[in-house]
Amino acid sequence: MNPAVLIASVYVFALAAFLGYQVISRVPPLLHTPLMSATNAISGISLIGSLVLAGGGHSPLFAHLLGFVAVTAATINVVGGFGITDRMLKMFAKRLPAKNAAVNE
Amino acid sequence: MNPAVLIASVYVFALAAFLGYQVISRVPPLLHTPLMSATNAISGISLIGSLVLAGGGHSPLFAHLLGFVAVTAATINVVGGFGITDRMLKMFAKRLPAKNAAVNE
Amino acid sequence: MNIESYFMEATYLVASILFILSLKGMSHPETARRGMFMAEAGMFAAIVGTLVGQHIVTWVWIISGLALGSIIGGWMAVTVPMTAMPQRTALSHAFGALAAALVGVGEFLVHASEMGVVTRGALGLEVMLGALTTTGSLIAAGKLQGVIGGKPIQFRGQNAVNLLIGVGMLGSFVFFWIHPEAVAVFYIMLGLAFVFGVMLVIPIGSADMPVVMSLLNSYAGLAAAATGFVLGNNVLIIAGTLDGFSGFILSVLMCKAMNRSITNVLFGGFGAVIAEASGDSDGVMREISLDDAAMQLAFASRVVFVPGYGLATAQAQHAVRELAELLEGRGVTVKYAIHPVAGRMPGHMNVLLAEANVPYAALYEMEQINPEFVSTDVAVVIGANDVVNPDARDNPKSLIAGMPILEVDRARSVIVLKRGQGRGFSGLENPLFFKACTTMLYGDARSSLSHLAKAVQQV
Amino acid sequence: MNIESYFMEATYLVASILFILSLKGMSHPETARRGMFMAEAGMFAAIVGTLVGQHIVTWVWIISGLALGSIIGGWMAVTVPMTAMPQRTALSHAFGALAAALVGVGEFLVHASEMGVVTRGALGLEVMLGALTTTGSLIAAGKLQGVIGGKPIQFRGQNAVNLLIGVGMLGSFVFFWIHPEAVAVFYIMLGLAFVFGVMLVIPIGSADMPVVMSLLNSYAGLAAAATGFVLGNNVLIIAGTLDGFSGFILSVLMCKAMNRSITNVLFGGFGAVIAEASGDSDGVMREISLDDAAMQLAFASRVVFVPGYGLATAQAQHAVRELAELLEGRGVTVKYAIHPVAGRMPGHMNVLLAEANVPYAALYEMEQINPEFVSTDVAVVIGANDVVNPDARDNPKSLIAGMPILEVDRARSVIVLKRGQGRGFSGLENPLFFKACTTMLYGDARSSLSHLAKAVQQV
Ligand SMILES: NC(=O)c1ccc[n+]([C@@H]2O[C@H](COP(=O)([O-])OP(=O)(O)OC[C@H]3O[C@@H](n4cnc5c(N)ncnc54)[C@H](OP(=O)(O)O)[C@@H]3O)[C@@H](O)[C@H]2O)c1
Ligand SMILES: NC(=O)c1ccc[n+]([C@@H]2O[C@H](COP(=O)([O-])OP(=O)(O)OC[C@H]3O[C@@H](n4cnc5c(N)ncnc54)[C@H](OP(=O)(O)O)[C@@H]3O)[C@@H](O)[C@H]2O)c1
Repeated sequence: MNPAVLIASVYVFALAAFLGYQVISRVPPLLHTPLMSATNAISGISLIGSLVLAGGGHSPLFAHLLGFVAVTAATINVVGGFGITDRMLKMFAKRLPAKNAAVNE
Repeated sequence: MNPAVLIASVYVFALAAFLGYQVISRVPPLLHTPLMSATNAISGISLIGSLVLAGGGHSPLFAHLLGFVAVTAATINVVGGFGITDRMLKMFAKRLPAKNAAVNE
Repeated sequence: MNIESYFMEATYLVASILFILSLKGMSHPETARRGMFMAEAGMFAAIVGTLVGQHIVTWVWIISGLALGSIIGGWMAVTVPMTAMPQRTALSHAFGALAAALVGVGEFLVHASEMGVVTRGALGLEVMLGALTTTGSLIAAGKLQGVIGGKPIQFRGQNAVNLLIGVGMLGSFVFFWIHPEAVAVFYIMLGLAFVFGVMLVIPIGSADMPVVMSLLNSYAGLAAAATGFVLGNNVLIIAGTLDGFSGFILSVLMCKAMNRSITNVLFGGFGAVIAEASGDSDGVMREISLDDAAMQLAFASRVVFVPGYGLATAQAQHAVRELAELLEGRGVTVKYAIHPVAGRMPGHMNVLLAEANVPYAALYEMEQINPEFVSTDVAVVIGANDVVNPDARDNPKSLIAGMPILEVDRARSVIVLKRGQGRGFSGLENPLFFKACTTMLYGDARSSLSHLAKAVQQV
Repeated sequence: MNIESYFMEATYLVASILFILSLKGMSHPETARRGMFMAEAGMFAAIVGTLVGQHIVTWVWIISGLALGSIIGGWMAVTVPMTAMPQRTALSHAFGALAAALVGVGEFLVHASEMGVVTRGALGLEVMLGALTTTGSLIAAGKLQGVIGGKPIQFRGQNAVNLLIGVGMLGSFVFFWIHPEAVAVFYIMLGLAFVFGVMLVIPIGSADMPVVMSLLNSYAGLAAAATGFVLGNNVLIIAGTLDGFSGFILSVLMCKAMNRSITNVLFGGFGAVIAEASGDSDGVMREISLDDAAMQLAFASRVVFVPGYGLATAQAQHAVRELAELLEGRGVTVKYAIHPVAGRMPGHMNVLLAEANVPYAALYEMEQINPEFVSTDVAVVIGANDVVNPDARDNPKSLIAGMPILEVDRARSVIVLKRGQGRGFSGLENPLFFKACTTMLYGDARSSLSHLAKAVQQV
């Protein structure tokens, strides 16, 4: 990897870490369970790496097969994770009319 | 500029913008004046560009001169800005024994 | 770079921003769902961008993988009962981590020879973290589901064995880093990482699984971030880092609420030690009849429900809401006291009670409700144990000394709903059950609650 | 890359992190100063890193520039009286922006031929923003200092002229972007940007300068960020972006507190319009003698001081603290009511009162103190005007209608300290002064306050 790109990646990592800390420390305990499954779903982003492995050129068949398994696994992670999160949040959403009360949580 | 580096720079910019928003929106009004002069001092970071211009190789004399003016101006910004901020904050610091009261501001 | 690549890069940037916004949305229940849609949109954008911008030659594997994964994932999401959330999340973890590990192996197969030092290091990390998270999460899911015994599994010399495996794994990592041509060493590392994941989680009691899961979540995120370094892909770095941090912060929060250190959770074999340490208590546990309990509730003016893990296992969330509504109909003020680590996941009680349509306004956090117990007529403890253990406050020698608790023992009268003499997560005896103000109503929480409701109706 | 470059890059990363941490420190007065040290350390690290890692051939210009700049900057910081903070900050701005513009010109001189499209675009932005911020900040400083007339300077066709200059500037920017060999156009752009900065700020009244300054701060930050893109330097991008955002957020906050839009501030020529719009008021302003005022204060049980811009111009912060201490010695409860835009900078009153050692605990924000005015015996308005104008609340046709105010007119009695019939920043008449509960104590705020203190001692 080009050193300039590497350095930039380090910056991206550092900034994302700060931002993650800032954003996540503001999530109320009420939403910790959904948060856990939501970030789990987001970490399924390695799906995009799997896609390239499964369908990219110049790779041996074995790599395609690995890619297929990876795509399947990552998709389970993404679809399952978002689905579970959504089901949980739907429950919270039902209770939303009690607007201001929510701030107490 | 190498496209990968450019893209990474855009990410750095976007993340810094988010982070800036998060961090700065938490500064209490009490500290807005020092914040203004502190960020002003930090923006004097263009000093590091000036240094290269003033002392770098392969440049015409005119560029060196420009660099000299730029270094002077940026240093005024940095030293003046931090100095002013520090004087302001020193005043606040004097009052620190009244710890918890500060949270009310 | 051609136009397709620019499009792809643009979708990645958009996805990164959407992921950040979605986590910001999580700071409030009202915006949480919109936040999730953003994250989903971001994921979708990134997938489309990848398919457009990358040089894809065969579609068959991609399409079948996406289809199969969607079916399994969708099925997992739709069928999961609320009480099985923790293990499903753990399972979902395992799959995500597996994908990260496999992508690493694939990269290794295709590009090993051209890799620079940094990339190779990141690749090693990715594969290692991915593999150990996969097996670790599987074990965690198994323990939570009860497929694998929940007790910490420990044996003599365990720490030595673990150390050996860990050192072996790291050693092969370093060796591979220096000698990229040593293909076998790479696979040895992979294998050891799989084994290491198992060994890490096996000795931890099922009650500590939430912390472990959070940590594994964090590892999965870091594996994704490492993948980002390998592929030079910023959206992977950002999403992975966000995930890594969220997992880490949550585990720290949980440990704080339990007043324990992370090292203690990971290496303490907590449950095991305590099983021996539980002392005997003087005094007797007094049982209360259903009718007496119903009478007390019906004529109280302030009642506080204190749900715990037992509420989750008994799936009693609807039953408690029905009882509460009956009481409210009689003019009783009903509140719910939510301890931050009640149950087995952070926010566990909130999710369950939300499912049962309990209004937010009735839920009170520990700091809010504790001062109110003195003026409470009846505190009803529903399958909670450790979170109401007064020893944590009164007995500095207790293993959970210092853990903040719900001070139900300040209430005029306490009714405890549990099945028998079972201990809680910590395995400690709870002196609350022997206090003069406390009476026990034995039985499964759900049936006890619905019987109570019937009895209240007849008062 | 050699070892020096790695060292440099490491210092840049450290500096970026320190800058972020320093702004985080600003979220609390207790950590603010430590935050500043971090920022200073970051700046120092970045400078050292640059000198080590870049290929420096001549040191004479660098050393003389650093020395000269430190002397001037240090002198500026040490000699500035607290009341002149705003103009000094503006001046400091001007220098920073000038540096950014010059670096851009230098880059252009040295590397113009090798630049890619994106870099050239960033370079143009940098030079343009830098140049217009330089002259704009100078004008702002001049207006705040009173060197240049504070009144908005407006003439017929001004907007057309400004538009012309702006379009000319942007036009040459685009031309240069497409035709990098057009050196002359680059310099035309530079010149027009300098002129545009002047034209932008000249028509704005000095009272609106804080908003303008914040915006210029934001521009200076963006110029630095653009420099970062030109040089491929992440610390510049990060520091510049943070600065850009802070300026932007502060100007939005100020506009909100004044209930005006940013466009209105920038193009409204607010002060000018209003000078005509001020209506006459019925009723009379009743003067109060020093002794009567002192008597009222001495025998009150609750007094609230309401400082405004007049406190700053009169430098009366110490006098008010002394009076307050005297009253407290007599058992009077004294509070200070701080309006978010009292004075001429956000947080202006806080800085002044902190300088005079007024304890934090005695300062109350608008939302906190407004409900307390009904139970206040005497509200003492010290050189404040607009922030206590009840028209903003009562008269929907008022130019400042909707601006949140300190509701002093709810107090039992109001004493207003000002020099005469002078209007406030908005140029509007203030009906408060004509109310039955209000009495006026004319004179410079500082001398009025110290006379009051003497009189109170003699009660
Ligand atoms: N929430 C988190 O994030 C988290 C994370 C890690 C650890 N923990 C730990 O988990 C514990 C949570 O405390 P807790 O008070 O909620 O639970 P607990 O201490 O584990 O106690 C649960 C109680 O519920 C009873 N129970 C089980 N099934 C039941 C049923 N079907 N009906 C009625 N009662 C039933 C059990 O007694 P019987 O067997 O007699 O019925 C048991 O005493 C804490 O120690 C905490 O540190 C929580
Ligand atoms: N703080 C910010 O960030 C900010 C930013 C932009 C705009 N503004 C605007 O500035 C205004 C601030 O309101 P404000 O109530 O603080 O001030 P103001 O409305 O400007 O009124 C100041 C008053 O102080 C009196 N005064 C001046 N010098 C004095 C002296 N030496 N001794 C005694 N009195 C003196 C003046 O009357 P005499 O001439 O009769 O003495 C004048 O009526 C608001 O309209 C706000 O929107 C504030």
